[in-house]
Amino acid sequence: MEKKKIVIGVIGADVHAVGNKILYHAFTEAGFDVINLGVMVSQEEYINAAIESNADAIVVSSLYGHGELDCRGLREKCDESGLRGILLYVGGNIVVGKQPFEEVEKRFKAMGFDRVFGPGTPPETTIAALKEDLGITD
Amino acid sequence: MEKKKIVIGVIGADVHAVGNKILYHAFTEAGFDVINLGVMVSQEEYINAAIESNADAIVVSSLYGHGELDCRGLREKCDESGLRGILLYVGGNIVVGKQPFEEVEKRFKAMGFDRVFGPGTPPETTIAALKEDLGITD
Amino acid sequence: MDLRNRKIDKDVFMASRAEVLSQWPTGKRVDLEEAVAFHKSLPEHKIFSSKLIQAKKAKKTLIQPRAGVPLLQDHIKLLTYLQDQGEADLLPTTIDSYTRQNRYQEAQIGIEESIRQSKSMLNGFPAVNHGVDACRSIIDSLNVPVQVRHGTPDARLLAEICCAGGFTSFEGGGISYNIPYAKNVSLEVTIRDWQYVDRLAGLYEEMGVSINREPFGPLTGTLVPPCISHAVAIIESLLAAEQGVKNISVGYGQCGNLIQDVAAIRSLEELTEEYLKKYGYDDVVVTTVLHQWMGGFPQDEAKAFGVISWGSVAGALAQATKIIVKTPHEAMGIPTMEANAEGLRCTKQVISMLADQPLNNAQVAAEMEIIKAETKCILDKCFELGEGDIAVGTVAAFQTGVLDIPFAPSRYNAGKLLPARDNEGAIRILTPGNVPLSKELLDFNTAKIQERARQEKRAASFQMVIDDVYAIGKGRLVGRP
Amino acid sequence: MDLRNRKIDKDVFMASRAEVLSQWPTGKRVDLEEAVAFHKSLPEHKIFSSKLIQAKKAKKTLIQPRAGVPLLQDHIKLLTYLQDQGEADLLPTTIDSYTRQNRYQEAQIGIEESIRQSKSMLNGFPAVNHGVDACRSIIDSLNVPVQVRHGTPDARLLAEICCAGGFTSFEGGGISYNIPYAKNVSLEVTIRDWQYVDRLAGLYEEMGVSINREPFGPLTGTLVPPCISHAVAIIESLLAAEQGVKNISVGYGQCGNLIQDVAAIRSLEELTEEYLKKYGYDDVVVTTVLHQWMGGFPQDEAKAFGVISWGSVAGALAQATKIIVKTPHEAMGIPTMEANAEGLRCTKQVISMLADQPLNNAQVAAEMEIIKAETKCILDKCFELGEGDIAVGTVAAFQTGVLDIPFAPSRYNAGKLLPARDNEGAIRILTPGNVPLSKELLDFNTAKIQERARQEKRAASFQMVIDDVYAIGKGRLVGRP
Ligand code: B12
Ligand code: B12
Repeated sequence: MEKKKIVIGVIGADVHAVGNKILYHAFTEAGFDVINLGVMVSQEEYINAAIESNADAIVVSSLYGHGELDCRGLREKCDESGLRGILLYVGGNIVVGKQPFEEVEKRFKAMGFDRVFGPGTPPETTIAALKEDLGITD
Repeated sequence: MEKKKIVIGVIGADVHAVGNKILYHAFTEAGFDVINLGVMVSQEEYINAAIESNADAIVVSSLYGHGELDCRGLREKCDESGLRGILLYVGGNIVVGKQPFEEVEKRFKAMGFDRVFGPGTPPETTIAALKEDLGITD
Repeated sequence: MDLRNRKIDKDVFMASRAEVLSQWPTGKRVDLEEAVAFHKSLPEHKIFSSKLIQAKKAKKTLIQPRAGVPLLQDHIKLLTYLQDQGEADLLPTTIDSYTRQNRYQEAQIGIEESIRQSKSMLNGFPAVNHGVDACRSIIDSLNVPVQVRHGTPDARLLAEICCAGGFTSFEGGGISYNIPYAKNVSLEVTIRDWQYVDRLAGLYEEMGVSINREPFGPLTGTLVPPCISHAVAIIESLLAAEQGVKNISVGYGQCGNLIQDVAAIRSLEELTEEYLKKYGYDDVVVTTVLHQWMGGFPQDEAKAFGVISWGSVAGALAQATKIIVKTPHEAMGIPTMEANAEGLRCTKQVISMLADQPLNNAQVAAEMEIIKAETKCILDKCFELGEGDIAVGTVAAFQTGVLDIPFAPSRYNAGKLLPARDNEGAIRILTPGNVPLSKELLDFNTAKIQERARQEKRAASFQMVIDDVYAIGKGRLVGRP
Repeated sequence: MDLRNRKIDKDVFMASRAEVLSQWPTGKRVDLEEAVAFHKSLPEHKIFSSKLIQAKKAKKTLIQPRAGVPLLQDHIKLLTYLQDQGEADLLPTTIDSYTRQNRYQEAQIGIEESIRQSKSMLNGFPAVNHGVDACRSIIDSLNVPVQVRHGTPDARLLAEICCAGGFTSFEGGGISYNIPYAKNVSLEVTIRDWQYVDRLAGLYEEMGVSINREPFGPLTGTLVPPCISHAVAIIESLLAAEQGVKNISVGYGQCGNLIQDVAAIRSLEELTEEYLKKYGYDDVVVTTVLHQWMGGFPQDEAKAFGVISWGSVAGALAQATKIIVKTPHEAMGIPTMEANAEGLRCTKQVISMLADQPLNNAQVAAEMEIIKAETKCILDKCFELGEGDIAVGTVAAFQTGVLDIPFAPSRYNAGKLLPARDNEGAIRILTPGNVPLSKELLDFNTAKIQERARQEKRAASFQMVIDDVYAIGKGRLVGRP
């Protein structure tokens, strides 16, 4: 079977590079074709990379707290750019401070993310979710 | 002026001796005549010592958590023994666990204690209270 | 009464058992053979001695909380929580203070009041009142070894019920559960009563069931110089070994100066092994226990975490076999189960981070020499006073103040020794009373405290001792003016 | 552009100021003379340099949190709380990430959204948007010195506004606020921009106002070997001194092995002083900063307290001049003010208990020698590459991977060096890339990691590095399989 393609990166003015490097490593090991945009990625960069590579999913990281401001409108822009229905994940420390996860999840789902993950989610969890959503069976 | 007499001790099956030794030292330094009964003092021992010495106050310590059981009825026994109105203080870790102090205070006041003190009350606070209640002016 | 450090004759022991077991109705249920069978049915991971031996070999540090509430189901819930959410390697059952004083009637009232008020009215688990089967249901419900921790001068009935109840470790000793925990009980009596407990443990041992025994190391928990607590721990080890105990954990309460604490744990293990060998007990396994700071705690929980961590550091760097863990509620009262688990997890984090970096250096070695020399001065004198019999010598040593525990409530303790911290925070001897240190060692102690006095521009006095008692609670180690 | 480590000519500097101050409307308000007058009106206890010098003399360790929220009144409330309830000796003003990227327009939206939603939508205080007078009201409201902490590659306007705003310390440097904090910004540019900041600080210094400068020690906070962060700290100190800075704090992020951490802080101070003297800067006061563990934290708060305490231990035993404190919320998000104060109080308790017992021993001395030798290998090569000019040499060193910071996001960083912990948890170099350690030192590093590999029965590989990245978050120091 062809490898599934995913675009990853850390959104906004965020420079937290460690998790991104590890996710790249983990997703690649898990058999995905990974386009890693690194840190400080703008919404346009995700979209362009996804269009260019014909990606199956965009996995957005945000660690530094501005996630809520940075992520707004990404789903709408995807829709406008012909990426209607593309799988959108977000994870990391996506809001400022320690907030009840259910509320945070609700807000990001309302923004159009398919799945929302809390602080310190291990790569295995994300990989399992991707496999499920992209219909990969081991 | 004659020195005021106070009876001190640690009630019940309680063996916490450190605070008692220090209180003895501090009260004596502060000019009181102190009858120290040490640890493991029964209600009867306090009362007998107070009668014998014609004391002005009984200062009960309880650290180990059984204070509530140990202190019950002390006021009534004082009344019966002719110590009606004697000043009764209690302090230390007088209940089991970390409980809101206002509630604890209320319970012990209802038992007839004139003043109730929370964990780690410094000797200076107790001395100031005693001086006020016994009408001592420096 | 003719006290001697001699193994109690089995017939004599059996005769006194009958009386002990009749002290409270639950005693009737105790049946040695049947109890041994219960113990033999336990899997290895529930056996204290085994887990300690493994840890000692692997140089691993285990963690154990204190915990006990009056009602059985609550108690099991509490311990289960500490096992699962606190990551405890070993569990306790802390006994309430009425039981410790053999006041079973009052303990009964405490149980009933606790039920009525739906709130704990006792500061521990009254094991005697609950009896053998209740104890076994504790053991059955958990996956790690459970120890009885208390502070009972006469613990004969408690030991009978708890050993029959399947506990595999029993804390205490004739000195360490008397002098800090009683006012009016003579040492002859408690040493004898604890010979009974040790003989009981020895009997289980003979029948193939190892019961770990642990003298209570920290004593009053308040500025006890290591040589004092070491002397007591070693004496109680010798007394226990004579009765047939084969698995002993010697304890020490953190003093707060890192070098002294590491040196204390190391020297405690070496010295105990040395004395046991010297007196012919060749097959006793000795492990060590570091108690996180046992004196007054800061009320603020964040600061309490700092104190808890510092104890964990000492235990880990010394590679103690286990650490007894405090909680962020320490200064306030018996902890909630959540607070208790927090203390454990904090400790676990620290000891895991430090597991690979034991502290070995010249300062530690030098301090070990001091502690050993001081302890030997005391122990040699005890043996001398007893004309070779350490049980007799111990009684005489307390009478004469050769053994003297600071801040103890017991009238059988001289209370003449005064401790104080030196300029680095190590606990030294300010006034020795009759504790027989050599002139050299006394001079060393005096010089150390003088160094501090000069630094603080005041004379060493009782005020310094008081300041030291309060210091950690107020956020310092040395009680500077 | 012709980069050199040469003091910027005053006229040249003044000419570029005009442009800097026009980058955002609040720049207009900056007036050097008037700002100097404001600084001179400050009492000594509000001045960073003075407090650091006193602490260094007294061998006292100060504590400082990180903290910043978008709205002025909230920010003042936060800092007041940390001062009063957190017992902070020094305070910060942490700047938000948009400001750090000079995206003042987005910062403005963040301020407005924060007002509208009554909740902080920015991860720090946008000082440029708020302007000089808002900054001064921060200084006026507090009783301890306040520093600006950020992560801004081009911090010229921020520095102008904050210095004029009365802050007496400014963190950052041309390397340490570029490589870990940016992706696409060239070192030539950031070094030059930070020469501007240092020149500004030097100008204040000439006018009698001392501004403390602090290179950001921990870099990516993730397994950075001490020699790497030391080399960067020393280079930035030399660059700052050349521009007239007289009070420098060099920092280091705790690695977790006690011996290495103590040795790192001590050697950092000694080496920085040595290099400053060697290059003719004789009147610079150097103090040290220990950052509590800067990598991933455990989510559990009790465990986080353990990590916080262990950092405090390292800082206290090393006698660092100050400790930058983490909070129990670290793994989760920007802390509440309560959690922030808890981290501080926990730290205060530990450092106070340890104040009197610095760690000095042969192991520390040996580790200091290693760190110094490694750092010198790197620095010597930098000077060589720059033909004696450290600014030029630094740019070349990054190009060639002679300086290489693990896990950095910048494309100007080679990213070939791989660090890993040794068997005691010290951070060593697994793959040096082009970092020019002598053969002897490389062999030492390799042998240390091999020792661990043998212990773990696996080859040293990238998996080991990953395991080490997660280790402390999972409750260990060394990421064992
Ligand atoms: C040292 C200590 C011990 C030592 C005592 C040695 C000795 N014989 O003295 C040992 C280890 C033996 C011990 C045993 C026990 N302890 Co204890 N112990 C402590 C500890 C750590 C410090 C006490 C101390 O010496 N403080 C220093 C002195 C100077 O302060 P203080 O005692 O608080 O007294 C001062 C003030 O409270 C005040 N004060 C005292 N009385 C009064 C009265 C009045 C009227 C006023 C105004 C003020 C006042 O003035 C004193 C001088 O400043 C405290 C916790 C803490 N505070 O950190 C627990 C603590 C008191 N112990 C406790 C318990 C439960 C026990 C045990 C039952 C169980 C156990 N852990 O083994 C046994 C009890 C045995 C018994 N029968 O009493 C609990 C009590 C719980 C509760 N109330 O909910 C505490 C709070 C610990 C805890 N959080 O669980 N303990
Ligand atoms: C190291 C670190 C830094 C380093 C980063 C170096 C670098 N360039 O990479 C430095 C010191 C430079 C730094 C800077 C800052 N940091 Co920072 N940093 C951390 C820290 C301690 C660890 C991050 C890390 O590397 N973890 C290890 C990796 C492996 O884990 P991870 O990043 O969480 O990623 C994993 C998972 O989250 C998950 N994941 C990630 N993305 C996604 C996406 C999906 C879809 C899924 C399912 C999973 C997933 O998988 C990853 C791999 O396992 C965290 C706190 C923590 N976690 O303990 C704070 C933290 C992230 N930082 C924070 C902040 C605020 C900052 C600063 C703004 C302020 C400051 N303190 O200086 C700046 C930001 C600069 C910027 N513009 O981005 C905050 C964010 C606050 C919030 N969200 O409320 C945190 C949480 C600390 C805190 N509590 O305040 N930081």
